[in-house]
Amino acid sequence: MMQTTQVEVKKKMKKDFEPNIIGFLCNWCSYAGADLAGTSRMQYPPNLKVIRVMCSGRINPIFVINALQQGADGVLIGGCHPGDCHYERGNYLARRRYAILRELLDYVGIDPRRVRMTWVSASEGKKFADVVKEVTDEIRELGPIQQLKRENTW
Amino acid sequence: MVNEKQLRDEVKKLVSRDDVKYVIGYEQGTYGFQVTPSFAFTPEEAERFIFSPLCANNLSVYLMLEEKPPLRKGEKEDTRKVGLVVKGCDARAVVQILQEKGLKRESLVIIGVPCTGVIDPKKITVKFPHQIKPVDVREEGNHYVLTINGKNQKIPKDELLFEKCKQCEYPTPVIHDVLLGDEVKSTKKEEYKEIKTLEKKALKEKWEFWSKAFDRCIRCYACRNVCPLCYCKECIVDQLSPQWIYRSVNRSENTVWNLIRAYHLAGRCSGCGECERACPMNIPLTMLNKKIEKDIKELFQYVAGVNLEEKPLLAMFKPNDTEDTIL
Amino acid sequence: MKVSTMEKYILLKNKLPEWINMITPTYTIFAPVKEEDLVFFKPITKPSEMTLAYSNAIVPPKAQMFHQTETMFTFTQGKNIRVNPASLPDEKIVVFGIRPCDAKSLSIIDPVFTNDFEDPYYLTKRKNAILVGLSCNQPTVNCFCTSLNGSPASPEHLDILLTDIGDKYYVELNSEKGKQLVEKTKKLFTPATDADSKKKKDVEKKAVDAITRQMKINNVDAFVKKLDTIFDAPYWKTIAMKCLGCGACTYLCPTCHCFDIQDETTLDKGARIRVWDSCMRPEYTLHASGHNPRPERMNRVRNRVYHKYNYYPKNHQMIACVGCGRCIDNCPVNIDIIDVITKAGEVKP
Amino acid sequence: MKENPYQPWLATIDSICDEVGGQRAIKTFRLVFQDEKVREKFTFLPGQCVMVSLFGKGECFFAISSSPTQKGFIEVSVLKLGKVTSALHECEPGDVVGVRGPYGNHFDVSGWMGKNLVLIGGGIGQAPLRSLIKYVVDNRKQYGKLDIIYGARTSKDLCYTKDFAELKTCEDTNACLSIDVKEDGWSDFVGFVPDNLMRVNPSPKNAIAVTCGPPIMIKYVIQNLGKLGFSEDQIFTTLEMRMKCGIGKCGRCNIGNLYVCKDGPVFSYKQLQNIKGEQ
Amino acid sequence: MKIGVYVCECGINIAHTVDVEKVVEDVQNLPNVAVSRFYKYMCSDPGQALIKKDIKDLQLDRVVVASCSPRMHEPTFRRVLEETGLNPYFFEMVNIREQCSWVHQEKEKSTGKAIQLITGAVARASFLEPLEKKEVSVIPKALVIGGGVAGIQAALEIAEKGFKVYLVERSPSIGGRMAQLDKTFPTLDCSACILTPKMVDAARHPNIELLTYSEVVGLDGYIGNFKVKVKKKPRYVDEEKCVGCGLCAAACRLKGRIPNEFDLNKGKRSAIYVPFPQAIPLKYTIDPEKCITLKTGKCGDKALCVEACERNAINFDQKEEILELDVGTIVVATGFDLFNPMEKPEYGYGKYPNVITGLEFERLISASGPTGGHIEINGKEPKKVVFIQCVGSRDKKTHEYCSRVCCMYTAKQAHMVKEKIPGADLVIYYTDVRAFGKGFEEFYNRVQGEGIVYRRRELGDPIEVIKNNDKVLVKTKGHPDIDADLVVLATGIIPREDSKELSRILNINQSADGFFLEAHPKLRPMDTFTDGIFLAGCCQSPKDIPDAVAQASGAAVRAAEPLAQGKVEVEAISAVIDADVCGGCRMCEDLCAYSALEFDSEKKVMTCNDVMCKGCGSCASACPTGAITMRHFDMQQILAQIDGISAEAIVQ
Ligand SMILES: Cc1cc2nc3c(=O)[nH]c(=O)nc-3n(C[C@H](O)[C@H](O)[C@H](O)COP(=O)(O)OP(=O)(O)OC[C@H]3O[C@@H](n4cnc5c(N)ncnc54)[C@H](O)[C@@H]3O)c2cc1C
Ligand SMILES: Cc1cc2nc3c(=O)[nH]c(=O)nc-3n(C[C@H](O)[C@H](O)[C@H](O)COP(=O)(O)OP(=O)(O)OC[C@H]3O[C@@H](n4cnc5c(N)ncnc54)[C@H](O)[C@@H]3O)c2cc1C
Ligand code: SF4
Ligand code: SF4
Ligand code: SF4
Ligand code: SF4
Ligand code: SF4
Ligand code: SF4
Repeated sequence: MMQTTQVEVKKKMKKDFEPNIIGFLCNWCSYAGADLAGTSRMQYPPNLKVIRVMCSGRINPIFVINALQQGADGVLIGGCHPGDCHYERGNYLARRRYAILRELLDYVGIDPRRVRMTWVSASEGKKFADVVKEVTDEIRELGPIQQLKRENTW
Repeated sequence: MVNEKQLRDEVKKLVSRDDVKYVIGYEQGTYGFQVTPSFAFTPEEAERFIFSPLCANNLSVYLMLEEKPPLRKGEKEDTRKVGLVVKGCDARAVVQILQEKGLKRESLVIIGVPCTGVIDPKKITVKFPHQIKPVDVREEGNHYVLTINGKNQKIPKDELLFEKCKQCEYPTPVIHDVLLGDEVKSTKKEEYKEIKTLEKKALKEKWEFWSKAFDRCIRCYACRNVCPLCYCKECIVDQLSPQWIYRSVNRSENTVWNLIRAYHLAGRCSGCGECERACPMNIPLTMLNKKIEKDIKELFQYVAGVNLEEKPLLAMFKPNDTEDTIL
Repeated sequence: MKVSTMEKYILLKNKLPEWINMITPTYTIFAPVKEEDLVFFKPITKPSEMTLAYSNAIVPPKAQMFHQTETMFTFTQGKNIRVNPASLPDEKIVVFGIRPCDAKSLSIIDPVFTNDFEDPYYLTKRKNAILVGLSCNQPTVNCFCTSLNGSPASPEHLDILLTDIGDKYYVELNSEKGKQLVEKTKKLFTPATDADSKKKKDVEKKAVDAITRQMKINNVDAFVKKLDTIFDAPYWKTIAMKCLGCGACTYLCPTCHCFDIQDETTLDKGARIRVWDSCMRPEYTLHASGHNPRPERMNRVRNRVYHKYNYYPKNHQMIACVGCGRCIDNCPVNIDIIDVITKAGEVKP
Repeated sequence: MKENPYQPWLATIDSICDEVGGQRAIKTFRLVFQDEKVREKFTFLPGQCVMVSLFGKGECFFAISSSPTQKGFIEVSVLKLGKVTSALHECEPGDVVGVRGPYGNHFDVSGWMGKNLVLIGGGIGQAPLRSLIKYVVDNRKQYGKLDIIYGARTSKDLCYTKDFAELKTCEDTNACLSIDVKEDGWSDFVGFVPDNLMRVNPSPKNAIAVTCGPPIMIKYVIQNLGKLGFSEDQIFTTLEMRMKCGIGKCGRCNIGNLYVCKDGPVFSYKQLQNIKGEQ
Repeated sequence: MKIGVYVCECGINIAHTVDVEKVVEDVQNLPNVAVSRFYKYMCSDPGQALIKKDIKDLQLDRVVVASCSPRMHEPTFRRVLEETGLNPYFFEMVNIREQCSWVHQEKEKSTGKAIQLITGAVARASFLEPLEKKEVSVIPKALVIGGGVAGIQAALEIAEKGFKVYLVERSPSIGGRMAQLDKTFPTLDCSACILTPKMVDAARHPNIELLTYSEVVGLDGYIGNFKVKVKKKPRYVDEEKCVGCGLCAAACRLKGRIPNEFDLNKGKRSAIYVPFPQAIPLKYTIDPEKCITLKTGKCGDKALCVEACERNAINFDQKEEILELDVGTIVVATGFDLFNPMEKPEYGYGKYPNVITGLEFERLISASGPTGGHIEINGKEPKKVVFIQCVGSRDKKTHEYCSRVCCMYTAKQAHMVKEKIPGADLVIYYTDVRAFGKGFEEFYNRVQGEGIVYRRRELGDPIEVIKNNDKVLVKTKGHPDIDADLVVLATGIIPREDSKELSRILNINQSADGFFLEAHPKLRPMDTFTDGIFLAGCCQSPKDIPDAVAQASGAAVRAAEPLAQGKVEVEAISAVIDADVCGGCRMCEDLCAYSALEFDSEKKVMTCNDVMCKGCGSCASACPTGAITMRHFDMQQILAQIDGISAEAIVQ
């Protein structure tokens, strides 16, 4: 079992590695921004898979870590721009949590570029597409995550 | 250091009061350099109290550990105060608990000990691995004087001190009802040298360092139980649905456990170092805690456990908090 | 399985690496390895990796038979539920350098895993393991095996016992398994002389003398019975006041064998695993209804002591403590079993 | 090596009976082993338990609530409480679970032959008694008088109403139900189970009393049995403790030196009085 | 558990980049999936019918639809479930159009992504819990805080709609700032003439209960069921008996010796007083700070007012009262304060009597003011008058925003001076003249045509006023100095001093400038973040009277809506706290923007009021023990979704 995973990892290491990225987007701004990118037919890589939450404040750092454990190579957190939170302050709280989490991940040796945060408003379809492109490229560059992934060796 | 007679007298006075349930302090341990927590309900029991450079435990952990069995019909809640002997770092834990409103200020009587540093039990046992008989340890200037088998030995303080004590910024309890002895002023500044060195290393090296440490973790959770601020009724790792972290002991889960523990103490950890002291597997937990302590100081100008009025770090924000890495 | 007359040999110290190299291809060798000032039993590939100058491993070698995490079996979830038995390892192992007390602990927990229902995970590993012990020449501060009829140089629960008697090891073969292991590598061993035997006795005596901390109870059996009379003594409360319920004592105790069983899953498959558990935790006995038969720390502290010194002797005629001192070393608040038992002996019924 | 005692056999939920609704719902599941051989091999006696698995959720210990005289299936009645039991309540017929067992001791059905039986139950505690009742009814001649006393808070909380409807029509069986508070249309006793026991007033002569239910009920029932003249060794009960392995290894279900999973769950009151340990 | 998965082709919108057939085939094998189908237009009637049929025939427990954005059709499909008797929250939607087929071109990859997303949704779906839409009943009464023109307007409008209104005013009379004004720009109608009838209407309206000389000191509850604590200060005059004859004031020993705040301390009053003659209610009030009896217990040999009052209305034993009101909605109309020009010492305000503020000037020219409308300074009629605009406004050091009314009231005041002292020399220092309102530009032009000199001063250019005998010298950059008899400072509008305190009591927010914060600057300008509390007038931002009144009318409509409905629906997605798990660490307590969390000090656990909770989830992710579960977004559901999306089995 252990071996097969390693083989898999090696296989993934190849150029054609397609990172699995989880995006947590808030319902009001960034999810709407992503929808706008869609209605405007802006193209971006398909690696990001979105999980919709009501507010970026809902994103418990455990979600992020758990995503890395369960097989995400990267995580993107999207919220409303500061001051625009539908719930007034959820994004501000998320921003603090994110700052600490990112530092901590870096500190234990997990590339912090795997966990990103962005502000995308409902009108920023273009920005959303750009951010996804940027993040996907970066994580593709970093290769598959080796550290936190659950081996599930059973 | 503290005049033990004064300490005992103070405790005796307290336990004789009707509104005080008991006082928590230290007494001589069962062997070598051990000191053990002690609960004095009566003046006689207060006689056992000591304070020496070996008193490393942070007794404030007992504040939230007190078991309150459900009241029987007609029974009234015991609202008597609990007395507690605290050093500088311990007091910060108390402040933090009070700040989180875990306890009411009036439910405590705090006996503050201006602290000149305590001895790291790991360091001293390495020096005297076979010491069985309890040892008297005194502080004399920059040295500790140990009386072993009637003979005195002088050891430079630096060799025995806890690392945390060398950089302690709050040696005098920030909160107290009684202060035993004169205030100790600190000119030290936490420089986070070790942290900064590690921060600068390559990701790979950092991961190697930590994964080796976390691999040792047996998930006994001693670090959690000894921590005065880990007082959740049901820790996430004990919950079944959802399983936040799997119970399997392996690198992935261990890492997550250690990260989450540290994260849950962000802006709360008092820096007492008990977690690391309790960890049987010598995992450098302080290096995780201090990292967060440093970050929040730099990013949010936040210091835990010094201000009773402060709001929890992660429950508030400033509109101009850092945006550095946000896309 | 025990051999009636023990065979005794001498292995020169400088031959030890050779011996280990010789058995390495056939066995996975677990030996004491130092990491961060702590000693762990870890698989080694070269003799140089191990440290024999040690007192006690931090995690007892029970972990080699009773893994902290064990997959019991796997299953597929969803439409087609299937159960796939976990493959039980047939790997042969040698636990090298295990202390007599730790070896005894395995004999103590054996009945738990054999009783009524045989525990395949423990037993396969136990059966496949050869215990090559190393006498304890330098007991730690908190060693007190002699209080419990143990000895730092007893071959009793071992397949082979080595005793460092200067430039050579005095080798005692205590079982068929042990004999077989030596048999194949016979050329490294020479028969022991009476002088060697005497030397071993001296070493043993020196080690026994070095153990100064003792439980001050006159008669162990009487003490076991006495516990029945002080179950409700307020004494337990005074100890429990200090206890943090951290569980370090139980996790590291070589005779603690409690475990928890949980399911871990991903989308369509999963595993039932078992992990060490600790009776010092409130969740340990908490019922789904919220009722907890051992709600207070006092109940749990007392249960730990009673389990070892009363219940276990009642069920298996053995005290479930070998006097390794780990729980004393690692308790952050100095709850000291030697002291606890000694004082319990003084409690009036 | 023998069979792995931790590995369950697969069983299919054949049917589900809703006993009680609401927050603390109870359902009875009829389980049929998938493997024919297991179906034959699996024998048990009233009072014994099984470990039921829901793969991915975990395992739970339940008393078998059907009788050994009913062949081809076993039944367990489950009170919805925590993770596994809640998930079980979501199951539908046809779903697959794991079962291992039978575990624990049992009511001494052969030793009690010829005796009068007083069975006093409350709530989900009725599950093991149901097995016993059915067993006794199916071997009716071998036992003396049969008094069944069972109660719940309201009529909606009573389990096994179908069984009781049948039992009421049995001639030589005295089934006495009770509810705690008065309700319209309730013709049986109103009051607590221990009071109902006093009202029924069974004779201790040549009798065995078995009581299962919430601890507080057991406490008063035993008191009252004492008042009625039952001696300690005439009274039996079943105990509950948190379980993991069910086979005396994982450690947690001990009461003193006894393990509920293998030395229990059936204990005589006399036995209980002699153990030092938390119950 | 039986889950039905429905994949929409959306014509070719989805089908052209996502291989729907393959998707349906693959997800068929996922745990718990009982059926998976695709269809051309899932949202169409036949599409919906398809789902309904399956729910009935196959007894589905959960439904997953993969189509467009949930922001579009989630309600549609929820309704489908509802109509089939399934809880609408047993539905999960996957967005494979906006966030998949429209943004990717490679069919294989889009198909793969669609499968991953659906797998996540399926994994999540099995953990979905039923939710109930919650409704709370509404107490059909409203509270209006602040009796300025905005408050009066709001109160009248709500009252007109048939609901009881409590109008709480802090001062002894309603009327607010507008009552202090003389004429109003741009139409120059007399402020009192248009305001007084409204004040009378408010006082007379059967549905309005005036609570003057009162303050709101506490608020509990939530929309529909607010519990308000109002402190009614003692007037020491029985309102029932007092007819406002004023005999008492005339008799008072301190008559004419106490500066009158209403006149900005320019006029004088007695210790027993009404702020102005048209005060509503016209009831006298004793100033406790000044009254000799109240301060010393004795006023000469007898209290003259008591003596004078024929109706025995005076009662020194009156005590403060706390009233508890139950209301459904609240309008906040507490108005504004004026910038204190002492903060800018260069203007010489406070130092020289020749320098006054705009509002002081209003009193000065008011016929009911201290001088009876006669403009005089140091007893003389000023000949040279200088107006300075933007005092305290548009100034980075004080207040960055524009106060919106100063340009116009300065123009108005200049015009009034011209009217009253035709020969006067008038200079206005301005930075920009903002004449944006209806009729403003015309008015400004008219004033300019009256020979009033407008001098431009760059934003930030210093201006200094220094003494020059009994006149003052106004010095600025780029213009000659002016020797003025009178300088009028157009001081800006600032948030009331007690805004912070009030925002705390009401749990509403302040924006960075200190005014109360609206829920949305454009779309919900009268709402606050707290449901059921609305804003009107200058408490939200500087405004002129028409704007204040317009907003008040709007707020009245918003506030009356729930009252008319009789019930309000509140968010079903909310936080729930497990009391068995909550350790009472109170990490979450202050973080909720809606104060939905309250500590139960008895049980030592946090509680969440799910009527107030908006379901953001910020608290749930702060709670270290996970005691807080977010309905519909709980931990289990999200972890399962991550698991599903990332499951090895699916990732090719
Ligand atoms: C001898 C015996 C007979 C029982 N018979 C029945 C019965 O017939 N019907 C019935 O509804 N219940 C019975 N129970 C109780 C039943 O086992 C628990 O209610 C059930 O295990 C709760 O599991 P959970 O996963 O829902 O709860 P959780 O709180 O999620 O519990 C987690 C785990 O703890 C263990 N556990 C928790 N509480 C108990 C407990 N009280 N007993 C045993 N294990 C527990 C289980 O391993 C469980 O999986 C019996 C218990 C015992 C000991
Ligand atoms: C010098 C000057 C001249 C102006 N001239 C004109 C003009 O010509 N034309 C024009 O359209 N606009 C003019 N304005 C603007 C006009 O005054 C305002 O638009 C208007 O008064 C706003 O009314 P309001 O009800 O919002 O506030 P306010 O009039 O301030 O009323 C608020 C009321 O609330 C009360 N209150 C405050 N806090 C509390 C509390 N906590 N509890 C209870 N009650 C409370 C106050 O006592 C007050 O009665 C002028 C403003 C100034 C400063
Ligand atoms: S105390 Fe050490 S070994 Fe135990 S859980 Fe904490 S970090 Fe792991
Ligand atoms: S985390 Fe460690 S250092 Fe911080 S308060 Fe807890 S025990 Fe002390
Ligand atoms: S109880 Fe303590 S001394 Fe005894 S075997 Fe266990 S760890 Fe060793
Ligand atoms: S190690 Fe000490 S504190 Fe921890 S559970 Fe054991 S006895 Fe208690
Ligand atoms: S979910 Fe948001 S609105 Fe609801 S209680 Fe928590 S923080 Fe407040
Ligand atoms: S954060 Fe969690 S544990 Fe703490 S008070 Fe709030 S709900 Fe309770």
